[in-house]
Amino acid sequence: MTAPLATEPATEPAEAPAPADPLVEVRDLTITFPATGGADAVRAVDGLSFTLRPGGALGIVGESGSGKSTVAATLLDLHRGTGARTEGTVRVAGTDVLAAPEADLRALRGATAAMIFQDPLSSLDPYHSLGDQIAEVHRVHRPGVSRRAARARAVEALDRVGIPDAARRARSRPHEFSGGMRQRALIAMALACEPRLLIADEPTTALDVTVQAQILDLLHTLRTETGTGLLLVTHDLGVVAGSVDDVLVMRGGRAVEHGPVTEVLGAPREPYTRALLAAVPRIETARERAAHAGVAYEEEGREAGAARRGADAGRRGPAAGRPADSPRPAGPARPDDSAPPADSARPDEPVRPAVPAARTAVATVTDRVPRPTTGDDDHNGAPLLEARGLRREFGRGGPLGSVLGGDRTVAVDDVSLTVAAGETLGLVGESGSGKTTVGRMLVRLLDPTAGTLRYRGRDLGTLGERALRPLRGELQMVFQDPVSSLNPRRTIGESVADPLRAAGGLDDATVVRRARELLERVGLDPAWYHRYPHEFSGGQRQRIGIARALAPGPRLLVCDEPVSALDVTTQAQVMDLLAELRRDLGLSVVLIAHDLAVVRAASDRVAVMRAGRIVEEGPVDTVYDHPQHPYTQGLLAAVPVLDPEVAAERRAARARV
Amino acid sequence: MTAYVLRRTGGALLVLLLLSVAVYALFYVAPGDPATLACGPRCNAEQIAQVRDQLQLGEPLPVQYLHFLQGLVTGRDYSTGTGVLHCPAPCFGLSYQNDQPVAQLLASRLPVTASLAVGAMVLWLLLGVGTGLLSALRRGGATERVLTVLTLTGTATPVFITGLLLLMVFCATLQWLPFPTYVPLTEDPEQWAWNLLLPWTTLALLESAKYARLTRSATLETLAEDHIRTFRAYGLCERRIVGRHALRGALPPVVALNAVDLGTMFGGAMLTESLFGLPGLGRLTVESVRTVDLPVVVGAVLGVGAAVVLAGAVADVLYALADRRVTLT
Amino acid sequence: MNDTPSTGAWRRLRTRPSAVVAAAVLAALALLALGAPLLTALEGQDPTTYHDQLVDSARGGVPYGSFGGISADHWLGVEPGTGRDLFARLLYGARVSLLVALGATVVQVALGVAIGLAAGAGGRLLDSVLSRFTDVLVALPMLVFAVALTAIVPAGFPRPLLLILVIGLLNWGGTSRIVRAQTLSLRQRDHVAAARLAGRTPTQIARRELLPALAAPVLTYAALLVPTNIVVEASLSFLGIGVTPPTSSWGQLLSTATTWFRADPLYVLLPSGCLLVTVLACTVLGDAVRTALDPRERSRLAVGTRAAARPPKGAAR
Amino acid sequence: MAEPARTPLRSRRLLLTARRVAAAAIGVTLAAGATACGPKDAADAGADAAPHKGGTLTVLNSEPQTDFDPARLYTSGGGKVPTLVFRTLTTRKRANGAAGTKAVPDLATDTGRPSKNATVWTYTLKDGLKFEDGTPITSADIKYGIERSFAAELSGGAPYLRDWLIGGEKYQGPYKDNSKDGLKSIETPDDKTLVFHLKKPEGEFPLLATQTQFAPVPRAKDTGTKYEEHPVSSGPYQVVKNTGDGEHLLLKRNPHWSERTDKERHAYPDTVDVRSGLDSAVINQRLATGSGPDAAAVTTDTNLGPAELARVSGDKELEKRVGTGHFGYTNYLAFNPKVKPFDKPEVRQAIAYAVNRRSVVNAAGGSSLAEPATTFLPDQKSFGYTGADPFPAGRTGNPEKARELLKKAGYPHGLKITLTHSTAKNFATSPEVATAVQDALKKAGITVELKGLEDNDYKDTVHSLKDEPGLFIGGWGADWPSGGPFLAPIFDGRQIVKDAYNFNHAQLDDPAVNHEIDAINKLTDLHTAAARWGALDDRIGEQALSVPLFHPVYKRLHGKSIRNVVISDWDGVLDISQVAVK
Repeated sequence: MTAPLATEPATEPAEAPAPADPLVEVRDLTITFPATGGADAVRAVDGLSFTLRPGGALGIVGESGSGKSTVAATLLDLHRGTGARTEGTVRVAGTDVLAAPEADLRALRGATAAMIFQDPLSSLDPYHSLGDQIAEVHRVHRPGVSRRAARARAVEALDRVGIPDAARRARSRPHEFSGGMRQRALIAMALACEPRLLIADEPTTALDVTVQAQILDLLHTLRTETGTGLLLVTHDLGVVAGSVDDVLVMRGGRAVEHGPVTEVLGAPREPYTRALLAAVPRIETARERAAHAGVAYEEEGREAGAARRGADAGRRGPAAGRPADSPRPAGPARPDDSAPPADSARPDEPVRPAVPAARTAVATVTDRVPRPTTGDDDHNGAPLLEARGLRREFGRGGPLGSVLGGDRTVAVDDVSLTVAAGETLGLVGESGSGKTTVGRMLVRLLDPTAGTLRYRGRDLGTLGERALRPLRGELQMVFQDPVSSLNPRRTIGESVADPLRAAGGLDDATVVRRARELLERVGLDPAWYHRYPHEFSGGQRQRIGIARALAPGPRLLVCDEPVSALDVTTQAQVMDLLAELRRDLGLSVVLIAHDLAVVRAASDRVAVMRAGRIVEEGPVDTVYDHPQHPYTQGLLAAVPVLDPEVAAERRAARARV
Repeated sequence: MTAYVLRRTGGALLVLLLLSVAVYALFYVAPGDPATLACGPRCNAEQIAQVRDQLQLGEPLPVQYLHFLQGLVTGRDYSTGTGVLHCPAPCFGLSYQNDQPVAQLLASRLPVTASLAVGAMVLWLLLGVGTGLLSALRRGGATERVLTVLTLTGTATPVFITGLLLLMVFCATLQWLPFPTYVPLTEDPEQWAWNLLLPWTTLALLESAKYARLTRSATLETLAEDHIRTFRAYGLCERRIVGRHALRGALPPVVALNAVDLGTMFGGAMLTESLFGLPGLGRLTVESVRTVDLPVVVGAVLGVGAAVVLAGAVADVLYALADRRVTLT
Repeated sequence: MNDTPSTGAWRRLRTRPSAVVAAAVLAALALLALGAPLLTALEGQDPTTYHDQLVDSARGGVPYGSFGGISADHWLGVEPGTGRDLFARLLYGARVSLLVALGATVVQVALGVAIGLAAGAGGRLLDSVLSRFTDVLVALPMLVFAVALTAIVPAGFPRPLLLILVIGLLNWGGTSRIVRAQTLSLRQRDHVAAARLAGRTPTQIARRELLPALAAPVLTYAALLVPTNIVVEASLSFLGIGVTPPTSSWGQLLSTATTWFRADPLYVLLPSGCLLVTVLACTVLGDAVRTALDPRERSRLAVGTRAAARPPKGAAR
Repeated sequence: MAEPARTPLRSRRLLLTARRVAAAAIGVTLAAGATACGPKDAADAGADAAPHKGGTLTVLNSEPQTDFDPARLYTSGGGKVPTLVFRTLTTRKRANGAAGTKAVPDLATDTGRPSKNATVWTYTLKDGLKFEDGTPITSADIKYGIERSFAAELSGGAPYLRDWLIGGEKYQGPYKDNSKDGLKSIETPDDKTLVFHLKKPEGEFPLLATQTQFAPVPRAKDTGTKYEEHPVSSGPYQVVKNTGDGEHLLLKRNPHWSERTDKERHAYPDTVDVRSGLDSAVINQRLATGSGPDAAAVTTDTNLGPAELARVSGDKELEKRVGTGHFGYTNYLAFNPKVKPFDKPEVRQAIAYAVNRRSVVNAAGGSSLAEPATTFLPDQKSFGYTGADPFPAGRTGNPEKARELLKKAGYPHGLKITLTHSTAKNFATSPEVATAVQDALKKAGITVELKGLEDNDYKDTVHSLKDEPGLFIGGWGADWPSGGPFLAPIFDGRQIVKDAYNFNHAQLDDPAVNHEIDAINKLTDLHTAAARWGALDDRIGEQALSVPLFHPVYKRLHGKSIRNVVISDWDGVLDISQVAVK
């Protein structure tokens, strides 16, 4: 925790200016987005100051809405012409960015300071080849260079960032690359003109954990080899831990804490930083965490979030400053506040009495070959849900389809698993591993192409839609995207009440009362029944989604990446809510996530998926502490750690491989 | 890709089959008897019956339809009185009006319609995309408003007015252009273009507003995309961003719409063709409808149907080619 | 304080001056059309009475006097050949044209939404069948249909209604394609999945989850359909299958006016002008509605996407 | 010929080329003498200089020459371009106005020698007649030409041969009937002589012999339905090019045609270039502009519409290039007395009184394009025009008289009726005329509901005995300038046709009328015949079976350098066999 900065290779590039002349100097920066369409003006950045020395690396960390990305864009004055008001001074490599004429600014952009964006796919022109795009940028800044030379330069840059067979791949368009390769290509574009500063705005957020590690390693190597300065903007404390010298923690447009990475992460001075750190799920800790310190900051985080939504474009009027975004009302059911009784249903619980919940892991997850149920299962009776040999293909089907040529892809192949009553099964894997498809098949949102699905002894897989409908309520799902999972044109209360109304048999007053109870149960004010989804934050929407899933009284809840779209503090609260509900209601849960730490904290058993198959499964501690499959091992090794020292060790280990 | 082509072809054939059934059914309910028409107004019942036999219209409609289908596969033979006229497969039959095989008739009209359609397309693309781009760049300004009103005027004015106005101004009053007649491209390319300029313009004026609006919105949409931000962040000037990247991004929907429009245009721009005396497919179709010339109507409708369906498929393929992110299913 | 998405759109719409002007123009046109009997009574004319003495029979029936015979009695002059009052014919024509255009648009939208929704939300087989059906319809020359329909329908059948049906039944392909494309993307959304899990039937899902979200693109497209339908009506009149005489419509006026633009320019300019104003107003309003309903994705309207690869059918070529 | 023949079936065009007047064949006449329409605009262009040979004549037409087979052409269809290629036994006199209503010899040495009470007609061919390939024209070629017009494959011609020749109703043409003698009622005793045997006396046979069915067709060159692609010429020009199904014809001189044997055709231009399929408005615009080849252009099927007339009438230069002409044609309201209330003569008479002919004339294009009609027969001497007006309504109608008659008929509070018309925009049976009638009858307390039918539908309906409406707008034109073909198909009770087109709209079967028709047909003195036709028309007119509305007048524009313009009253068509471009 006390590793000195000196552990970073200190070989300063020869041409770097004297330390007295900083590469980036930001003084009293304030950015205000004007009021639009009913929204108030938003101050996204408020009196921020920092410097970055040549060749140095600074991480800016914060939750969504903290203003960190706004700062990054301001270094190239990308807000120019959008109506945003910027005050203060920003100097990059000696240029006064905010005052510079258009031509000077263009010369700065890309040549002196280059930016790497979060989503490499949308950040590249889909219609031109990568080589052309890089060459174009190069020629803009080196007007004398011939077309051919620029192209050669592009190939060189692609080669430099580790794209194999660069000469050929330079002719490919972005969509022909994988996510990681695209991000490499974007970095290659940034390198094309040998800039003195790289600005990386959430460069790895869209990537899988193993790819993330590769990209961070690449950035590190480049920085050490070329002496380029790095400004890394991220929400992930684990990412900064291994990549930068200094950290600036931002909240609500202001700097909360600023200092060397070892100090800020190792011995944070500010409560907010501490809360942030505490909220990060630790992969090394077993489940059943105690309540943590982060909760106290949730409200403020919310406020900042609202500010950001306004700031992002000032497009959505009503969100900013609405009551929904103000501190939540004190209610009896704040899940964050206390641990409710563990083994009995609450009297006001609108759902049916829970099955006794205190059970250990009993589910059996089989790998490929369906195992006959062993003694482990027997003493708990039949499993709640049992899937055998599940397979799912996409694309055109039918016998004709196979004749006409196979444009079918297999998303899930021969997956067998069981979920016992009251058990939480974690399902982890990287993007494209098929975990979401499995989840949707378990609740029959997707029909399996092959395999059997048995729920409480009934064959669920072959039931028709109509026959399935009465059973639907017992198998519910919490979705990943809190935006698309709620109908924007319906009040949240009605969304929650929808399953009750669909089931029929209840009068309107009862339906509304139960829906209000459910809202309260997930920690929302029942008075918000008549509000619309756009008035709520991501975490609140996820709570609404959970309330809706609870409404029909399910036995099994499939949670598909329930927290991946949320900030770390919110994430923790939602996970706590889920854990509490599971205990109280005796629910079985299938938790699908890419975040290994989240899964460990919440699951009894875990199954690791890769390319449509389960490669390893077992009790959660066994798998995490003693991974057997090389893929699981690699996955665990790639998870960023908060300790800069450990991060450096791991990087070294990865480099050796 | 092969599967895609096979699937689309299968679908297209089905569509065409349905189309032919629809036309036969319509023919059944539509007024006018081809035999009476061919025989002449002063024929008596007996003569009409003879002509009906001669036109092979004596049988019930479903049987006629079966013969039609058979003819598509095997061809048919017709008596000319002095000999036999063989109509090779795929035989759509003989025109009641002039006893020519329909396929031959359509083939002779196709170059005219193709000339008209392709030239008009070039013009409406130039006019529409140019206007759209300009108004996207000058959005909110006076230029945009003027351009919008101008292109919309084109849309709001029926062809029979636009065309006559153009003729009056350019051919009669100013005499800058000849009154259009169709000169085959193979005969004299210069005269071909010169003669078709007004018909092209007439159609382009009608269509360009659509393209202007499409280009404008697609360009604005592309300008809001992330990769445009990338190029701004890399110091590219605005002109280059719009010209090279935004326009390219706006192209796919334009290309897709264009393929479909072109296909429909092959169905014939009948008002334009009539006005300018161009012996194209559209006019043939309309004439045949009026004269209850069933074989020609069926042939023309199938031809147009094929063009539209083909255009739809081409639109999808072009879209996929233009926008590599889309896959064909 | 409850700000639903639609009331927000309404507020945004009202703050756009161009939208207000366009709406006012359309409202004025509607008022003129509705008030036709009153206004012509004010003028003291009616749309069908012949005024033989006002036209120069020897010169093909061109109106005496300048500007098509404008006078205190005939505010916009008289029709060549018949001497019927143009002001009255224009106003009464507006009733027919607007009614036909709006009616046809309603038919097109209703059919297009129903079929597009079924194709987009139903199974793959249903989608194939409906899409092929749409293809057939699009490929069928409108004239064949129109002639057949007008011929088999009894003469007593109200002609405007027939025109509404002909135009409406033949041109819903564009709407249906847009709706289908939108539905295909909408049904990927999780709230649709949630509704399924809640036990909602496909019909309920279509009505409750999909239909409301289709309003914006459909409304905008419909705004463009209205003027297109007026031009189509004009073309049908030109082909002799428009309204029954002595009824007038803008299309009927335009089609008879065609050859007169040299001898009596006003005769052509009046209906053309009305048509143009309507087209402009509809387009501007359509744009405004689009932006208001979808402020963030201002140009994502189907007209600008692949979904709209089928524009309103150009019967008017 | 009859009204449908004005739009010969095989070249029927669409409504959409609106201004093309339905009467596609109608020409401009420089009417002479007796007729009401004076020869105002005599052929000035031709007067300033004598016509010379040479040059290219351009013909701008709306109707393509889809039918170019002499068997398929209906009567007046042959008077236009085909007259340059087909010679017939007799032909019409190529002279302006009324002088052009006579038949004169063409291939034959005279107009025919009648015998046996005009039931046998004998013709002798001139010497030195040759086809375009140099083979001599024989009487067998003419007989074969007539015979093949009976073939179902080549249908389309007029019914007279079938009705007049003995055995005509049974004969099915040379393709089906392989007997050695063919149609026995046509004898060819030698290569020069033809003898026709008729069922009954037909004094107008020489007029019938002008039709293209009487053109020679060499049996060896007959290709059946494909013959029209290149018909073998007996006239001054031969077909060099025929593309687009008759849309573009190029005619060059026929070297084997001899001016000596042909007094009627001048054939001044070396080449005739026929471009058709044009919009009528465009044709007129081109003729008016007259740039390039259009200066030497004429049209044989398009006349000026009202709007064009309005423009031309202000322009002195253009006015000089406009010809005016008449063709025997009448537009009328037709009653079907089998349908109530038209069974009551008073109702029919009331309508006849109520009609405002000034409105109707305006609707038909104004007084320059239509003249009010009070007789069924056209207002020309050759038809026997009398100028009678049995129900004098004045220029604008007599609604009072009409009300009076209605009261008498038992409709004191007015009447509601339906008027059927075509939706084709032809200024004849079209909506405009119908509306004018509607407006006029309103004043007499008669509410008219219009029933516009698509043109095919209209024809099928009004010509069907079964479906014929009580009141419709009709029109009738002359197959040749005589009262016979004008009155007989309409009022001869034996010509009521079942199961095919019927033109006797009133279904009149009056023995006296039938007898008088037979009696006049016997006359070979056509002057006497004309007077009797006129008297018969007056007699029928008094029954108010139809209300004559107007006779169309035709204004036709020609190019600047056109000379020797001749327009006869026979068909009103600008005669392209007379035109010179130099």
